Amino acid sequence: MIKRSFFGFTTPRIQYLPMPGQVTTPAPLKRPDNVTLLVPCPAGDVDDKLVQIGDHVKSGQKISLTSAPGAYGIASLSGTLSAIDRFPGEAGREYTAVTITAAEAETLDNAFEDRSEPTLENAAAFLACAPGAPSFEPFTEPDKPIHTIIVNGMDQDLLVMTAQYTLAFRMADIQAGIKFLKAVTGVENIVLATPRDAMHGYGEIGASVMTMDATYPSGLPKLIAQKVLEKEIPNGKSFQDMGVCFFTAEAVASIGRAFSDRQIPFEKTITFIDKQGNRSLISARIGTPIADILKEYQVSLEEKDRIIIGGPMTGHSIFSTQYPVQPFTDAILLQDHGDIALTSDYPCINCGDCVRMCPARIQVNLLVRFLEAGFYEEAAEAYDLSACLECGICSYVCVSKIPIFQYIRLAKHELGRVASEETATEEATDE
Amino acid sequence: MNSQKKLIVSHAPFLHIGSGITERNLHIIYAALPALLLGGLFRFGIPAIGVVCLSVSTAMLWELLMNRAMKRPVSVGDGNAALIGLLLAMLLPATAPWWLVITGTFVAIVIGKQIFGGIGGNAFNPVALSVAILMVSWKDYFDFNGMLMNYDPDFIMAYPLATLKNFGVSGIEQYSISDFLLGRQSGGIGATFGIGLLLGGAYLIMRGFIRWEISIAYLAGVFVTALLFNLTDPTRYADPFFHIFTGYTLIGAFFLATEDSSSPVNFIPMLIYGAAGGLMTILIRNIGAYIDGTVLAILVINLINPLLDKIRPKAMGKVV
Amino acid sequence: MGDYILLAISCILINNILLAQFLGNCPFLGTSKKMETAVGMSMAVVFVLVLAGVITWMLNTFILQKFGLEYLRTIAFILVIASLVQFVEMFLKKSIPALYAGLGIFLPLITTNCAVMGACLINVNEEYTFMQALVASFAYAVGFGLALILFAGVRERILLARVPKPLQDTSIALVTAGILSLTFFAFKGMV
Amino acid sequence: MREMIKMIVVLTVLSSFSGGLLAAVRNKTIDRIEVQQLTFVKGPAIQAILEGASNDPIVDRFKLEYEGGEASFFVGVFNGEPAKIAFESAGKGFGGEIGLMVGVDIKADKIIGVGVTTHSETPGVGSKAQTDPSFTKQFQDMDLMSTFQVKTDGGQIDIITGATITSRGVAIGVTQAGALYKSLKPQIEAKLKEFK
Amino acid sequence: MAKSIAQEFTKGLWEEIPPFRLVLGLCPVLAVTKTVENGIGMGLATTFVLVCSNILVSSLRKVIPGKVRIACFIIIIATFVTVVELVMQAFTYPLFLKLGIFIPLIVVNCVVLGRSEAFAFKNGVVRSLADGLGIGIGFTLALAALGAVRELFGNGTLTIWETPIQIFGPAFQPFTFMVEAPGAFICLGLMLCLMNLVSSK
Ligand SMILES: Cc1cc2nc3c(=O)[nH]c(=O)nc-3n(C[C@H](O)[C@H](O)[C@H](O)COP(=O)(O)O)c2cc1C
Ligand SMILES: Cc1cc2nc3c(=O)[nH]c(=O)nc-3n(C[C@H](O)[C@H](O)[C@H](O)COP(=O)(O)O)c2cc1C
Ligand SMILES: Cc1cc2nc3c(=O)[nH]c(=O)nc-3n(C[C@H](O)[C@H](O)[C@H](O)COP(=O)(O)O)c2cc1C
Ligand SMILES: Cc1cc2nc3c(=O)[nH]c(=O)nc-3n(C[C@H](O)[C@H](O)[C@H](O)CO)c2cc1C
Ligand code: SF4
Ligand code: SF4
Ligand code: SF4
Ligand code: SF4
Ligand code: FES
Repeated sequence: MIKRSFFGFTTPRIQYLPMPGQVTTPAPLKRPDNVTLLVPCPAGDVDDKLVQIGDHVKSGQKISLTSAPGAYGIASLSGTLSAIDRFPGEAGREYTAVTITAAEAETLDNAFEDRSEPTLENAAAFLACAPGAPSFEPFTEPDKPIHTIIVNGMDQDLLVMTAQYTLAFRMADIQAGIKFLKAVTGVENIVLATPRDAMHGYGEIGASVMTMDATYPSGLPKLIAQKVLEKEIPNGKSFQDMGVCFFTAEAVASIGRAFSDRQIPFEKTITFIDKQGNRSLISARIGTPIADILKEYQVSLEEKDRIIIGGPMTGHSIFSTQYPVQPFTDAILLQDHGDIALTSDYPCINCGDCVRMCPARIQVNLLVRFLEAGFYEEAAEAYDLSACLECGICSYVCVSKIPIFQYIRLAKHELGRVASEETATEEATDE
Repeated sequence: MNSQKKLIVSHAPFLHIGSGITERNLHIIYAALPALLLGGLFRFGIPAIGVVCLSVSTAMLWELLMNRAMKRPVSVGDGNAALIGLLLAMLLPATAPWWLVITGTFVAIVIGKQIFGGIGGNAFNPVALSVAILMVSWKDYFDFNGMLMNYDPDFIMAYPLATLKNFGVSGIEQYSISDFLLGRQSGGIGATFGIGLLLGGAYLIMRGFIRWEISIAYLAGVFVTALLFNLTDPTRYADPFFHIFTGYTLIGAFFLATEDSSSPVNFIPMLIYGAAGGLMTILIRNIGAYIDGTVLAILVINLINPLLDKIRPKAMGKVV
Repeated sequence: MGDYILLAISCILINNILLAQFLGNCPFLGTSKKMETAVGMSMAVVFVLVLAGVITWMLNTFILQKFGLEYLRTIAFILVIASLVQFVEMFLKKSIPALYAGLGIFLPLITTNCAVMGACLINVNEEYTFMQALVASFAYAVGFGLALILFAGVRERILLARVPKPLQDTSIALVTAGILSLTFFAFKGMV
Repeated sequence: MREMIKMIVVLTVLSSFSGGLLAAVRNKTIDRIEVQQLTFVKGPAIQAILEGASNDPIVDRFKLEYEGGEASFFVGVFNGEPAKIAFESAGKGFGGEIGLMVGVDIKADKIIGVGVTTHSETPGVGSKAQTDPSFTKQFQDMDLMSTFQVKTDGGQIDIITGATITSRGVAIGVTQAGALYKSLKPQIEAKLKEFK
Repeated sequence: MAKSIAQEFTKGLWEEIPPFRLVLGLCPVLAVTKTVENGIGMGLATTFVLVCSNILVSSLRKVIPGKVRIACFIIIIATFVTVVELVMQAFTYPLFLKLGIFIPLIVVNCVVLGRSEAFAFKNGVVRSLADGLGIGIGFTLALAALGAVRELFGNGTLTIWETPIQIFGPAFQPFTFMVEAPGAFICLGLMLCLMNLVSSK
């Protein structure tokens, strides 16, 4: 990728790569033998009156695991429920994995047809697992009203082109989506954030267009929100607190498609990057095991290779090829064991490269010393841990190859855990 | 969820820009070579080669011994010990006796670097620290006039700064800046060849291995302070160019003040840091007790570095 | 005036009470781990040292010397300093509680601080005039504060470095103090 | 109240004990301390100046009062005669007072030697007045009654490089010694007669 | 809890040896250890004050009211310090000159005040004597050791009593840094490290 240039006195600019010209439509993957839906609720809570192994489901059918409003998945395959398992997700989150084994024939569910009035209730009840994972939760908090919706046409990470594709080829869906979003949420101020070089006539789309720099990390939501709001978001404030809310371009396109076709979409557009760095777009059913994609593309994995969900700067690597495609899986990146960037045990030598590059103006050289020593509170108080955008640039440039980004995520995670424990004990003592 | 092949699970980012500590140290060593080879070894001959070899080898040896003693991974291979040994040798006279060199590398590696936790932990530049300690103990070796007996060159071999200190400005009229630039002066093994040091410095700045703000601010500090002194009394205080091209000024600006771990990384602190170093250097030379103030001046700015670090830009979204 | 400035510079930088005269090392090492305590201690020392320097000078000149009691100097000085600190503590507690909150815990430490007693003895040994004693006391205290604050800055850095186990804390602090003291050699000969 | 009284009593008793002990020790040591001070502070200079004396000049000393002070004179016996004396003077130097010991031959009023006893001059610069004999040697065999000035001030004394103020201080100190000597000469001679 | 008298004595020689274990009384340690002789002299003077004040404080501990105990300690200590001052002036004047103001400063040496407060005020006379003697001798040993290292490298000699003994021969150019102020700090720091190493084994 971008290696250090010969002339080192200027800071390197990390550019988002534009989509190659020959890409037009994502290649559809053949129908999988089984899919696994990850539903955000602990496996212990599953209500077996609602769902049981052996149940038959149709494609597009809503599978509720409990009576709670969010605990559902949308079947992306017609067949039989063959397993309901605990699934430990990232950052300690608990999921339930619902596996569907394919039946011979593909039948479509029509429950959504009756509920396809564009209302907030319908959208929240059926679309949360659509490709792009639109979330309608922010609109349910009356004391923190949303006044601006940002449609994110920027890919979150380098090499990814899912959003670029959506902008370039699914503009009609986006346009419809924007129309339905207004109806669903009642918010009139909608901003579409696009890369600078994607600036060609969109015509009247019902949203204002904001062009972003094509330099990483300008596509991170916080930077987009700041540009839209024309001010910095104070640390500790959420987007919700600031009255903004994000939808990815693909999520908006899904909303548009769902309400116009009266059918919930379940084909996810994925940027697939192979070990040689060739990028292609695929369209796969949500829940498809990654193994199926590898098989179709005839990828052979070696010992110690890496599969990364998301892009190279912010993605998560996974330990199993059975991991399914999720509604927010924009990219799958394969990395050869030979290309893996090693981290090291060296201390920070204070070269300052990270400080020069950090978009959040954090003194990373000092911060990292506190994180290494495990002084998370000091790091947060004195060295602006909370300002971090989690872009990963500091780790990317670090001369000592310190896993700074990992330290940062760990520290935030720990601080969050401590804080929630504290509130829990406080509540307990209050009662 | 079993998999046949063992995949690597690690953390983002999954790319790296490709820089590294070993590479960095090697490039600094390359940058030092013109001044060392053409200015030092060529001019001062076999004894200088001896000092350099002894210094580099013993520095690496101390590093290895300390790695072993502290039961840490062996870090000799990263080149930092070699670099420290090399820079130390460049500041020593060619006539330095073997025990002076060994004591010097001991102080630099063990006291200056390893007991602070190795690379990156030192709050003071190990080379400057070592030379300062040697200078306090064995002053005579650092007025470089002890070398007079061993060489018979076609230029003036008396150490310019010592001449300035002892005889004032009238004593230094015999010297010319072009001689200094060509390395036709007395001084540390690698500190005499002005053009070589400028080339090395330019290389380091261009490649981004040092932060140019520090070097430039340091040289500007030297220049302005020397000029002010010179303007108040030209018969007592030498002109700024003399100060820039003699003694340790250039090697200090490019190779000592810029040492990573003991210098600031933000723009304004770097300027203050460099300028304060230049100011102290000239103060010591003009009104202080020592002949050349560079190494002590660098220790002084190392000392204020933690305070300078408190001057920093407001982080994004910081609430005050 | 110029003489006083030279005296002050010399007492702050060249004859720095901590780094060159070796006085007040226990609080130097004890209160330098954190910048906050270092600043608190520095202020407390400035406060007490100036008062003590002036009072002991007067005690020495107007009483001890007059009556040929110089041999009682040690006992007289320590009693004066101890009562002074008590008095200052009480006074601050009553009238400037905000300042007391900041300096309070440092005041008792100062009673048994060589820097205060030492500076008073130096004033007398050097046979300073009243003004000289005043300037020198203040300058010594400023020098103490300067060294302490610089030291605290460096120590906060070192705290996070991978210092080997047996060297941690006091041991590495002493080595650092040595380098600090070497650094002050830079000012030699400037006055 | 009882406690208060007890506190006062204890403190008073302790203080009196302390005062008593110290006074006793002080009385026992006072003479020895003076001898020790003379021996170690001024002794080296006196010994150097009165070298070859057959007595111990520190033991054979006397004091004379003059306007505004008191001075000690150390007697050196040569060939059975108390022919030479050494006494103190002082000049203002760079770092403070420079204590001087001036030796004089009574008969000729000639300086036999000058030595620096105490000083706080810069080491390596002004301190040469004490450590480098070639400076103080200049005074030897000069007439003590004359005025001494450094060459910078138009006088006869070569300065120590870089230490004009120190040199000037010594010259003034020696000049003052001459003045003192002049004013006390009669008494000195009387004392020396007694000494025999 | 109950230590024998001998243990009270020996604890000062290693377990609680100042200034290594109790990081107190650093100023004289750093200032006067240019030679072994200075170190021993300072150590003995401190020991004298320590022993005398310990004895007096412990014998008066029932009489001294708690409120004014610090004042009483200070009077007692200051008295003995003055005694040492006078005696040293009378008998070992050159040493007194070298130790300078650090003799009167024994009065603020926390080791001394600390022992009065922490030990003598709570223990009997014999125990306090053993404690004072042990701590004092430990302190003397530490000062002598530091003095020896600094003098050996910094001057190439060892001075036990008045005349320096040449160790390295005349060709040796001494490492004078060691007898300068910074050398004192660094040397003490490294000795402390050594001490930590030994006792962690
Ligand atoms: C505080 C103090 C320190 C002393 N230090 C030493 C010492 O370092 N070495 C020594 O041999 N004697 C030392 N002594 C012992 C006395 O100096 C001894 O009694 C004295 O030297 C004998 O007196 P004279 O030699 O002047 O006749 C010390 C005594 C005191 C009170
Ligand atoms: C740890 C250690 C340190 C030494 N330090 C010195 C030293 O500082 N100076 C010295 O002259 N010799 C030192 N020596 C070496 C021996 O004393 C040597 O026999 C002596 O110096 C003779 O050397 P020369 O004849 O070349 O002077 C040291 C030896 C060891 C083992
Ligand atoms: C580790 C070590 C350190 C030494 N340090 C010194 C020193 O600091 N000063 C010195 O004069 N000799 C030192 N030497 C002493 C040399 O062995 C020897 O005395 C010196 O080379 C004599 O040579 P010269 O007469 O040419 O000075 C040291 C020796 C060793 C082994
Ligand atoms: C110009 C320059 C000069 C350096 N000088 C020193 C030095 O004097 N001492 C030292 O320990 N490291 C020195 N370093 C090494 C530096 O602090 C750091 O350890 C390495 O860059 C790590 O790769 C220097 C580095 C640079 C860029
Ligand atoms: S990256 Fe951090 S937050 Fe994410 S799973 Fe790992 S430790 Fe948890
Ligand atoms: S990940 Fe690193 S570079 Fe990015 S904002 Fe956070 S600290 Fe700065
Ligand atoms: S890039 Fe790495 S080594 Fe350089 S200052 Fe940042 S954390 Fe330290
Ligand atoms: S109480 Fe004060 S003088 Fe005593 S050791 Fe502690 S800081 Fe030092
Ligand atoms: S001995 Fe503790 S401050 Fe001096």
